[in-house]
Amino acid sequence: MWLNVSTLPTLIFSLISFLIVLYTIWSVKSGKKFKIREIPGLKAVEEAVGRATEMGAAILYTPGWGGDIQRPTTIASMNILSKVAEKTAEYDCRLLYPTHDPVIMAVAQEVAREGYARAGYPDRFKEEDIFYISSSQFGYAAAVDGIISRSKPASVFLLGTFEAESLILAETGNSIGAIQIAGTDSTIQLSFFIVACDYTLIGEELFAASGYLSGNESILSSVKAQDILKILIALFVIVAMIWATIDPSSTWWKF
Amino acid sequence: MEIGTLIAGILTLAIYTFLYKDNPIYRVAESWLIGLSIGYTLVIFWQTTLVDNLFNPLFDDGKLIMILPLILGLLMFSRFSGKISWMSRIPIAFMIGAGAGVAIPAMLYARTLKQVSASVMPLMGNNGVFNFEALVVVVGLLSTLAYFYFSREHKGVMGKTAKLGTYFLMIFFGTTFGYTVMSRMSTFIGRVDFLLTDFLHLVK
Amino acid sequence: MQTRIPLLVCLISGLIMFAQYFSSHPVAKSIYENVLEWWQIIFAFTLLVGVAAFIKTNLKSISQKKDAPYRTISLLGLVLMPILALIGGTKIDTPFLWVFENMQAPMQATVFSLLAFFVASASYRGFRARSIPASILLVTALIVLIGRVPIAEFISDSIPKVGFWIQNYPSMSARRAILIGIGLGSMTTALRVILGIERTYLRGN
Amino acid sequence: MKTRWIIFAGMFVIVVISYLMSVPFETQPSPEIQKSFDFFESLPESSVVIFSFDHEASSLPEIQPIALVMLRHAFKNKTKVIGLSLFAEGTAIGYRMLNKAANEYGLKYGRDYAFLGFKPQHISAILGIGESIRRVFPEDYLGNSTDTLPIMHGIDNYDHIDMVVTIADGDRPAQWIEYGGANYNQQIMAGLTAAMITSYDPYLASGQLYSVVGGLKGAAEYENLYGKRGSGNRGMLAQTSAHFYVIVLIIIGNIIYFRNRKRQGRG
Repeated sequence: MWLNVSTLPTLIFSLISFLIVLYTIWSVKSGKKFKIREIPGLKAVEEAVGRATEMGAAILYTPGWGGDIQRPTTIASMNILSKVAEKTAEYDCRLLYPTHDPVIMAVAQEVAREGYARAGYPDRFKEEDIFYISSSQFGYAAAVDGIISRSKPASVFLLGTFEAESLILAETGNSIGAIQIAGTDSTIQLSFFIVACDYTLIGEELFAASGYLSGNESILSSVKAQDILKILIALFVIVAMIWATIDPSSTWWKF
Repeated sequence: MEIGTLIAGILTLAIYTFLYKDNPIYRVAESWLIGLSIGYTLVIFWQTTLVDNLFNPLFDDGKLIMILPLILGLLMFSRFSGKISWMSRIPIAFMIGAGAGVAIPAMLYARTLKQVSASVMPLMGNNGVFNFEALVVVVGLLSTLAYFYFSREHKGVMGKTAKLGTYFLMIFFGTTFGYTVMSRMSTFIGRVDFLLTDFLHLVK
Repeated sequence: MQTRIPLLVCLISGLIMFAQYFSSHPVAKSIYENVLEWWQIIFAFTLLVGVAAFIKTNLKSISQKKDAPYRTISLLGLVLMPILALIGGTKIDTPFLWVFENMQAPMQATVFSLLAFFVASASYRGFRARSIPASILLVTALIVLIGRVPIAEFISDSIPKVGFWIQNYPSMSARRAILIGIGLGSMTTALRVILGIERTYLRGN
Repeated sequence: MKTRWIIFAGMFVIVVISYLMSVPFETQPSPEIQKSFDFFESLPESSVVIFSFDHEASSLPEIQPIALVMLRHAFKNKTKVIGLSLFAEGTAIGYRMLNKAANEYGLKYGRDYAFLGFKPQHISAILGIGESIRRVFPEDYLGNSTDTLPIMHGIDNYDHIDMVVTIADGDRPAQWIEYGGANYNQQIMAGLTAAMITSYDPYLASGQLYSVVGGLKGAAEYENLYGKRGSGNRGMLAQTSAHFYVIVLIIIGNIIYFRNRKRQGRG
């Protein structure tokens, strides 16, 4: 069987989603403007970089132990890194980026280098500040904890996919008084970030943030597409609910 | 006492000194842990990935298709030469592209479609009794989705709904926190068990 | 060419992996398994790049007498494991496993257990009833926490039940909404990657 | 002195003291634990089960009491156990726990139990066992040919295995269910860290997962049924006190917050 029938709903939904994304991208290209509502964690990004400059301290940015480069969250985090790198270049503020994944390291070096170049200070970029530090979950956590307590960054960015190390890093960051901006797609860790960090980008906000910050129109238009899909989903749920109440034996809404 | 237990006990205590503050004892343990764990990862990947999955199939079994991942892997080293360093983007593009291809249907199914249909429940039970839970779930879902609606300011009806959504989010965060605390305690109890039983012999 | 070839590779591999999901044909299945294997292989090679950079930075620090003792300890650990593995293998009762079991594993478990302390300090600080949302956070956390303690049943039968109800209905509905949002965000990001619109990872926008 | 330090010291003292006091933890076993216990209790002599150690070394504190009590119970009822691992770090740990429990009953390696070691590519390993165990594991962990082990006599795939018990801290049980369970109708039982329990509720509800023994609490309940209290029981008291401590900290945090606010309001 070339087509697995049980995946058909996913295929149909994927194709609908593609059409909507392509439509919004096209309509932005043809001049339509979309705006994104304010996200509190985002305003804080600029503030966090500014604070580090004032204090003459570093910024620590880490994407967490749970992700790899194949994960869309990591890509979203890279977009934010690109903007943060541009700012740290402008303000001549040190950017430390420890990671557990060598591929993420390789990509982050390119992204940050480009950010520094865009800001007009390619010579301020230090490749060795974006480094690989052990793939072991708690080896990574011990190392980042050590770096935080020694380099005393003014701001800590925890953006990516985190697992149990989330609170170990966030509490250490808190103990040295850093402003902390976290964001992740790991639902369990979100609760720890909410409790321990100053700002938390919840799930999809992380994706929207990468569009907002970079001002990239294609990202903004796909945020719009996500919103359209959310409306469709809400309508679906309401209709299915009424249907199921009238006809409890119905199953067409089950996937 | 076994020498291994002695060492493990000392290293355990060395890590705990970090709770007081960063200090040379912690730093020695931390540096040792970083070194060992990188070395460990190297050995494991060498054995289970490069030898078992690449060299053996390629050189012993003559599985020629494995030349492709070998080339992709080797291209990563082009980073060290200025001129052809762009070639390291090919394996990265492969990983990211293939990852994105897998992610679209997997994410849409497990994270979206599955969750949508799991939220649908009849508002009336078989016995004709109103199903309060079904209402809570649908209100929670729709208001939280409104919170995640980005292309409009949260004002008016939208603002109120989104605000209700934040309350549901807080309930979720409180619940997860509460449920996770227990297992976080057990990791420490495990270390206490080791320290008291094996290291200090206070518990038999 | 420097961007075009990677973009083409990205597009093709993305489309193939997208398509294989919808097929149960053995060919599709084997493509999927192969790609999983290739990821690991590329990762393993990149690991060498990462480790080389790690060694280089550490040697540089040592030669500049910056944190030299600690950097030396890290490097010693790094070379020790492969040497032990070469000499005695990695199975049971080998020096390699001895070092893992008596040094690396206990330290990793101890770092993990720091969480118990951090949960305590975060709980003290992070649950103050500053606002309505913060109070909701506080109250649900308390109900669930108390409901999990064996003695809760003696105080009142309903505490664990309420905790359970909260988890299964209001909390679950918010979790679903978060997951739906993440699903949509991931999908659009992945789609932009495949189509080559998203190319931050290829140096800049 | 910083508040942090007081909080940390309190945690240390509370857990150590409550661990030293050995108070048995009396509770009704939950239905899940009872079901797991009954399964082993009613298994005919010389049945064969697989224990798969699918976890990392750092989860050992929670995993060990669960695995040990289940292994002891199996060995007590003369069930034969084949151990293996689909997560590299679980390998040596699994082997040690298997040996420890088996030695308590004076059992013989190769005849009463065996350990096949680690296999990467877990999905193909799970599917492969459905065809032939000895093809997936030609040699055991110690390097013996799997064929020569007496325990393997007449055992070659899921048809001859009464239960797969996966001891895990991540998503391996899901793969056992989705590949071993779905394709070969193999029954799966899971020993899980407390954090993972809720993730497997849907599988339990649908019957794809036979039962779960989860967290220290699960281990303690199982120990009570089994009749010999071990580290699960001991840990439960410490866990409960630590848990209480967190509740108290949250309350104190709020008291201080409201007192300060009042004071500021006046000033």
